[in-house]
Amino acid sequence: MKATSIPLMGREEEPTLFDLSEPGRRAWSFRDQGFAEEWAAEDLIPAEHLAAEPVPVAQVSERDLVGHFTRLTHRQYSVDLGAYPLGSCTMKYNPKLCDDAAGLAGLANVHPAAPASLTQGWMALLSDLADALCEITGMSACTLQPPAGAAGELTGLLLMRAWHEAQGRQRSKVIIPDSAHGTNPASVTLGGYQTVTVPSDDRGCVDLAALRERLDDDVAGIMLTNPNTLGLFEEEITEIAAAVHEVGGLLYYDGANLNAILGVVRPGDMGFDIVHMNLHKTFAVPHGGGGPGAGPVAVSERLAEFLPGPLPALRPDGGGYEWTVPARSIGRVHSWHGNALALARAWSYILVNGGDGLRRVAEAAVLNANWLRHRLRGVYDIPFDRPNMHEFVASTKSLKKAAGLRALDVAKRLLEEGFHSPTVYFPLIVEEALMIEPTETESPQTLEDLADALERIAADPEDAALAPRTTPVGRVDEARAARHLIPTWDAR
Amino acid sequence: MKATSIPLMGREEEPTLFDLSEPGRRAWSFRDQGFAEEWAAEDLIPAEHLAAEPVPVAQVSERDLVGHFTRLTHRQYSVDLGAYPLGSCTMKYNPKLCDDAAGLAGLANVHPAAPASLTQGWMALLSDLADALCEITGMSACTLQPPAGAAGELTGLLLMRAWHEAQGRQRSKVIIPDSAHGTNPASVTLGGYQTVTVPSDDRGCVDLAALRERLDDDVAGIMLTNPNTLGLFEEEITEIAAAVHEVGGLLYYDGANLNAILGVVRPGDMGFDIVHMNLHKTFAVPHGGGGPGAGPVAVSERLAEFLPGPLPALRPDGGGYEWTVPARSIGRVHSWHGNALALARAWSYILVNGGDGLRRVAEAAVLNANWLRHRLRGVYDIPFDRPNMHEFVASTKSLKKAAGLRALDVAKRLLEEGFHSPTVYFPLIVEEALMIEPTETESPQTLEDLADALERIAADPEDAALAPRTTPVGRVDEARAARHLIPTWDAR
Amino acid sequence: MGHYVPHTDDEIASMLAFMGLSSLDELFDAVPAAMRLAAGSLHMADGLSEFETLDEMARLASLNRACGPDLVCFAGGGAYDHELPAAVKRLAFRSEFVTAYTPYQPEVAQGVLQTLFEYQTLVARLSGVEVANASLYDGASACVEGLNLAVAATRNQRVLVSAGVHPNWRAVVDTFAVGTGHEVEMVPLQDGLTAWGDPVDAKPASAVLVQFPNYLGCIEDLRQARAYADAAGALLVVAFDPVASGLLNTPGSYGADVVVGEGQPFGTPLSFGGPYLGLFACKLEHVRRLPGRLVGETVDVEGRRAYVTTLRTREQDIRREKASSNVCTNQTLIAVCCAIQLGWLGTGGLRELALRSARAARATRQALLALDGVVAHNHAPVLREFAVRTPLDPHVLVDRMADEGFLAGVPLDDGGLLVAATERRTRDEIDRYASAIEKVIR
Amino acid sequence: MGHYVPHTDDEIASMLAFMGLSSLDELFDAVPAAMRLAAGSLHMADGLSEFETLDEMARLASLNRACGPDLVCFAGGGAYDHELPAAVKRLAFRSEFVTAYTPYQPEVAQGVLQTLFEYQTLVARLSGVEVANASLYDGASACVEGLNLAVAATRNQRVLVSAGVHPNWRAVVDTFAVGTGHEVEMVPLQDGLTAWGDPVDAKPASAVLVQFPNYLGCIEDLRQARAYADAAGALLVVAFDPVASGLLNTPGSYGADVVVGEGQPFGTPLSFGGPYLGLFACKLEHVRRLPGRLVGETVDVEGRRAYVTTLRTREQDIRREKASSNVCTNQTLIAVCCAIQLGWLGTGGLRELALRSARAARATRQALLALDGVVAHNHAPVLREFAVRTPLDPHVLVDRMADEGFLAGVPLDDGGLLVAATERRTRDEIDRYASAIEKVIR
Ligand SMILES: Cc1ncc(COP(=O)(O)O)c(C=O)c1O
Ligand SMILES: Cc1ncc(COP(=O)(O)O)c(C=O)c1O
Repeated sequence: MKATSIPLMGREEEPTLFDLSEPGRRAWSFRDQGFAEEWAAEDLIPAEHLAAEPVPVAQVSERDLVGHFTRLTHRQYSVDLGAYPLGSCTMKYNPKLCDDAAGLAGLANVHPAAPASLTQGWMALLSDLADALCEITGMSACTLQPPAGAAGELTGLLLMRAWHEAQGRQRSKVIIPDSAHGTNPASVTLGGYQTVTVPSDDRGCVDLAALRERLDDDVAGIMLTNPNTLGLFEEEITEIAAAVHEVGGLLYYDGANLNAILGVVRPGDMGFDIVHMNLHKTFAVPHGGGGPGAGPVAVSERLAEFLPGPLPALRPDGGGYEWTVPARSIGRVHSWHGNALALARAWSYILVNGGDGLRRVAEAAVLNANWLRHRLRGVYDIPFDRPNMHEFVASTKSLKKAAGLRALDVAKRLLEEGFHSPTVYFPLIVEEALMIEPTETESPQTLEDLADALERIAADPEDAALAPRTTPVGRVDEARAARHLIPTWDAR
Repeated sequence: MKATSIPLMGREEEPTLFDLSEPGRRAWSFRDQGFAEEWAAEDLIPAEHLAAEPVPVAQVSERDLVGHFTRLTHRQYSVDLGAYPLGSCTMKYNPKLCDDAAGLAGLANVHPAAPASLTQGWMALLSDLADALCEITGMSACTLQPPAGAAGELTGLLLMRAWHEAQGRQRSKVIIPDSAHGTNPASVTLGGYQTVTVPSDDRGCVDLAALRERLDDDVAGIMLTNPNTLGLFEEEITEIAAAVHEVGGLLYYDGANLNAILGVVRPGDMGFDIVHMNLHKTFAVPHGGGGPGAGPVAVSERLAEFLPGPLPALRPDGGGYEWTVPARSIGRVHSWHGNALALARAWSYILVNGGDGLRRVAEAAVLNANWLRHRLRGVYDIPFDRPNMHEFVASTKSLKKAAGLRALDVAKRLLEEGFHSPTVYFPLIVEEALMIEPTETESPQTLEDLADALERIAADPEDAALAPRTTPVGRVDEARAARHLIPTWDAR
Repeated sequence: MGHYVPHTDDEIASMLAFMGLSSLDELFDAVPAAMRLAAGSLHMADGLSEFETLDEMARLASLNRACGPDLVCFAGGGAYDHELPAAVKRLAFRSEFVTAYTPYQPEVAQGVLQTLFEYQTLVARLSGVEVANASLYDGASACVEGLNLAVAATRNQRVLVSAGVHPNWRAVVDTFAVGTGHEVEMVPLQDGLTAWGDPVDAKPASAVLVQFPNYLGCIEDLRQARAYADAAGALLVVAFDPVASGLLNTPGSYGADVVVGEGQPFGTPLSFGGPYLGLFACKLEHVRRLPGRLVGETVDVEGRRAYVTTLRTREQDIRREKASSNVCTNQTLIAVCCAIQLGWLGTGGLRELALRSARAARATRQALLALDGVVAHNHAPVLREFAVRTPLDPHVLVDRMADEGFLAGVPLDDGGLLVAATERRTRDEIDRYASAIEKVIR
Repeated sequence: MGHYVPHTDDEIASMLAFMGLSSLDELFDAVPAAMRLAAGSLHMADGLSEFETLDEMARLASLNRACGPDLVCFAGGGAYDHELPAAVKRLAFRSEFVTAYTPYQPEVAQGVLQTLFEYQTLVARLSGVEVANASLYDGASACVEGLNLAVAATRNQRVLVSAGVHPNWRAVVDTFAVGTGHEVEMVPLQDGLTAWGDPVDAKPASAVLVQFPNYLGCIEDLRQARAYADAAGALLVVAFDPVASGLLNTPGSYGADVVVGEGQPFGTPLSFGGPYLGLFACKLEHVRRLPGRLVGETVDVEGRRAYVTTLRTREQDIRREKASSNVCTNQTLIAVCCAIQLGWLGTGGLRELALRSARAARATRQALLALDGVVAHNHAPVLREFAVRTPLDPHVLVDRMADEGFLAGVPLDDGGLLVAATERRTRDEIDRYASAIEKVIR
């Protein structure tokens, strides 16, 4: 119960809910249902199914429940507390308006199996959102079911498979660059394909010659992130698309980096056939400590008939929306209609920004990242020091050699400076990588502060090795966690 | 912008809104009003009134606004973070349910000057609440207008004055005990009376003999807190009431300590004529860092006709509620109907607890305070070591003499232990007072932790003198603040 | 019974045993038996679940007609229907702000203290005087405290109050004057503005209280008020609408000594009239008479900037019967809302807010005056609120207009109707409003 | 244009100048000119103010009929109308939980990490197996991952899926089986329960997937399922309703190897179906095949207890194409809601929740079966959901019942109606519901 667990007053451990538990204590209360017959459990459930003992949960008062979780929030950094330049994650500020929008009872209290006649508002919203995402990506049709980026990838790969099968062919390989995010190869496997890796060239982009070598009629397609995970735009995208299409392959667009190009260039216009978006990156759905997100998948005309269903569509008779299933649908990919409230947040974000605002988002995101790269020149290695998009990758390679400064030390030391760390050790092709994505919502002043902090850190590598010292806990023993696994309180 | 200002990551200062301001930056946006004629300021306002320059406010983005105030909350202790045994303040847990109740649009968006026909729900709520407060205090009628305890006191004193005047007499003195809260004498002055102090006896209660000496026909009444600010029940209350009434005086009940006696004994039954309640203490209206509260005043039958108006009352024709003004009303004491949303919170608190629950509140509050007094015996001085009510007063008098431990040191050192401090140096009649009110919502485990912490502190007075060292700022230079006044950023 | 007392029966028993007691009742042995209630004596229902409680509250709420799309608000009169951005609500409702007490231990209260410091800075800027306190209850109490300060400063009990001051605030001034003994004299209006009379005839007084813009929405001439106050040897106390400072000269710029007001327009919903926010600011020379809390900047033992409540010797807990005021609990959380809302508005947004409100008021006024039978109440300049006269009793009009989906305004005692418009009101709403008025007065 | 980009024009100009650029467009020079859009090319409206945006969202919301007093919910089928206490919403919506990323830096993410550790503990307890992950997307994805684990563990592609598993979940299993190559065989129901057939005839399989209680609300006999799985050499994968663990034996107590499920009933509103919460737990022996994140307890450099994501070598960012799953972003915030809601319920509240739901279901069932023309769909034991047959097509019935103020249930493909009741449903609502059914089927 002691509040010393909050850094505001002390730095002790916070007990768990189970440590706080006292037999007989409670927070719950329920309404009087007004039953005359107060059936006992035995009257309702056959004896063989009835648990002899209730499952132990925890027994705390509402007061202690509130104290506990409020204290835990004081041990947690977040965008609302400060900058979060975590590359590839697009940790932009999430407008509070979107919270209000998603909190509307008329959205939040709708049953997913209610008939279409009762859910016209939701269907209109989903349909409007799908249209907007198509417009933004240059695609023809869109499913909102996938609940995150990885789910979108797998959906996309199954669409790819369905399309090839419809063409009457079996293909077994999907190409991904060596800079790709881990979900890409993992999804390829789940999609029933083999991963073929294409190396990056010395400019950090897909090595076109190497790609051509790998292309044959067993290639189902390629998954690309553009700008890629180095923050670089694949300048030869037109050539890549032509080459892949030539062998009958499809181009899959991993939309994790879509923030960079909103309103500036569209995957569809680059030649992509399938696009997933991470609404929890580009469209300001808050990350929630690791989700929920939303990973809609949009496709070009020729793939539309394979999309998962049901999809909301205007009835031909003009009588509102109805659910339709595309002719050759691959089937459902979500229990219901996707992460609906996250989709509602994204729709409100699109409305408030508008077409003009979305382009401004991309411009400012790219401006910030480039400015920061310029600013950090000479301080850290910048392996690919040319105009980047919304993020760039720095490295401590030289500093490590010279003074032992690892990317990890920078990350930990930066916490003391009041910033979340960049993404480290990704993409894998850069040694001691620091992947920095400031996002458009950070001001020039914040960037300046961040750059100053990074400069200070580079200047004192020994100190960085000791960090962090001012956080609720110091460096955490990750090896021990894996070696001596304690995944639950009961395993202590 | 740097989040190092939060104790989670560092302990630096948080810049002010004005330090974060950048010309031209903004968070605001407004709807398109759709006016074809876009009148300029000059078209609307006579030139002589128009400001030449806009008043400087601050210019920040929504992102920085959110970051700034979120970080500030990490520098702020609160009930939701832990125990707050601040004597006389009844810092109980505020059920979250009451937040939801007060947030209902049907309550929050009602205009105070709307006609009664549009505000029947509010009038019913206020009327129900007033009735309940009368029942709880044993009174006949109640005004909900006073926005805090002190405002209630002044209202009560004006009622006292009006009543005396109605009896055709002028009186000039009001008696208060030496243990009274500072608002009591301050209100007496504003009520146009002179304060006469009656000393406490060696049992910590009103010295009945001394009181009798002070009673004469110039005494308008007496203001008492019962249990008093030492947490002791005035056992001779019947005798006190008789004596005051005998000289034609009235008894005023300062309800700050009502939490102790809910459902157990009523001020009306003790002989009081006028009662104020602090809904922000007893009825769980959260303190808001210093308000808003609500300080309704309930009176006995004979004083009802003097109450401030308007009051909601059922129409004789049964057609709902109407506003009525008592026959000889002293007039309004608030711009509108009091702190209405705070009143709504209190009403929801009363509903959820019910008559049975309110008594349980008092029992547990008194149980906790007595247990803690027992537990701290021998650790601190307990000047009046006999059964107390919801709070008790300890003292470091002996420890100060022996080892220099002041009440202030205990307060500061306790912060490091993760608890808010008790009220110190009040009531004034106890040297080095520590006034401890655990409230009913703290569990026995929390009390045990608190007692342990207080024990540790008593054992190491030297260490206590150095505290607090783990808080966002250390001991604050109060003298300098007064000597070198900086009340605004512009005065820096 | 509620569910917020954590003690289990076993715990109660063992705590009692620790003290040598055997029942909870014994805890109350100090209470004379004759007056003690048996358990269950209160005539009150038993406690409900949280959900039933909320249902009952929702039922009560449903008996009101709240302002919104179904009752578009053209009423003001001291309570205004401004936009409330999501960020402001989310921030101000963080539980650290909501569930803290008055910042008695500054080391763990820098959040509230710094916010109040920023609030004071903002209120001082809007007022145009040097110092502001950390809040009072509402507009009315701020007026009362303003007069009290003036009386204390001048040792003259005579206070002059413009009839243009909000009638409820004047009523509260009158109520409390009975205790303090102030002699309140009302100065009448003439065509919407206070008719001070010739300063040459001014008799000594402690205070001149005027509202800016006044209750009728009219922009008072503060130079005249200042001149009259000077002639009377009085302090000029201006009760201002802080929104006005987005466009108009501040009260301080006219030489106001004390600036009071109602802070509701910044960040507080209509709330059936409370909790609102009493604004209080004054010239630095009066700071030792300032009522209520004042936050000042200082340093901690290690020299770090820190904030603390200061000049506490003015206050009741120290000065007791000689305190500058009896106020203790104030409206801190509403001051927090106000500071955050002003931060959201910023310099540009505040001006836009005032300008858009003024535009909407102008459009509404034009639309009404174009109607047959509607005439101006007065001819003084206005900001975002104005009065008209219609052929109908204003109470009847307001009732009928509710059926049309509008809160038409606030009826005036003289038969007029007070109409306000804010930045929320659109051309479309205004047109529909005027049409509805036309219909109901026909 | 939105208002969330903080840069002023001056700032943009000076940042560009710092880089030797003169326009924002130049930032995109790497993009081939042929595909670059001119500003304003998107066929999208310009940005709105926050308030207009919320108005539009409210307009959309108003086109739905949400469950509540005007549409009392008797529908379940995987989405249940439970009470949501205020405390849970307030806590889970604190911005530290809402706006954090996956806890990559444990030193500043102990809040999320410890909450997930508590969540894992709770899910493991309710499941009755030793370890639970930090969440998956929803019930369907949890089923898919459960089967994937079983296939990987047994190296057999054949999976048996009870026809009593939620049809949407089965559909998702089928969709993803195309990629993984699982051979999905459906095992039919007989009078509400899975008809496994004689274990003696069981052919080798990797997994037996059964829902508990199943989609029709019927309480499956997990001993039979276990026996059949054993005979087939398969893992027993149970898709459970976590509310059931308030009264029934846990899946783990029957020997389930993997326990999956939908966590929506704990702390998540109906939300039109998402975000919900995929529960995933398994025996410790399978922990190295666990999909998704796992939080473990450890210590920091100073020996203080600390939490961290662990066994990360299972995950896609390290293991890439050989990862146990592709999941990255999961549903952490919903897991946080679930943990807090379970904390609020506690041991006693969970049991009460299940019991009161079961009582309401019993009362509803009795009331319906008393009606002329309504008959039982099957005769298996149920917890809080059951199916009936009425003379009316269930879709027509649901439509007509909406006019009566009820969401009557979920239509079944076989013409039945699936009806659920929770602790929220009262005698009065049930009586009114039954009367309305009587009316519409008449
Ligand atoms: C480049 C890239 N691709 C894919 C993903 C996976 O998206 P999600 O986490 O939404 O499943 C991420 C997420 O970090 C990413 O950065
Ligand atoms: C005993 C006592 N009386 C009166 C008051 C004044 O109440 P308020 O702060 O609500 O004005 C207090 C507040 O602390 C108090 O403790």
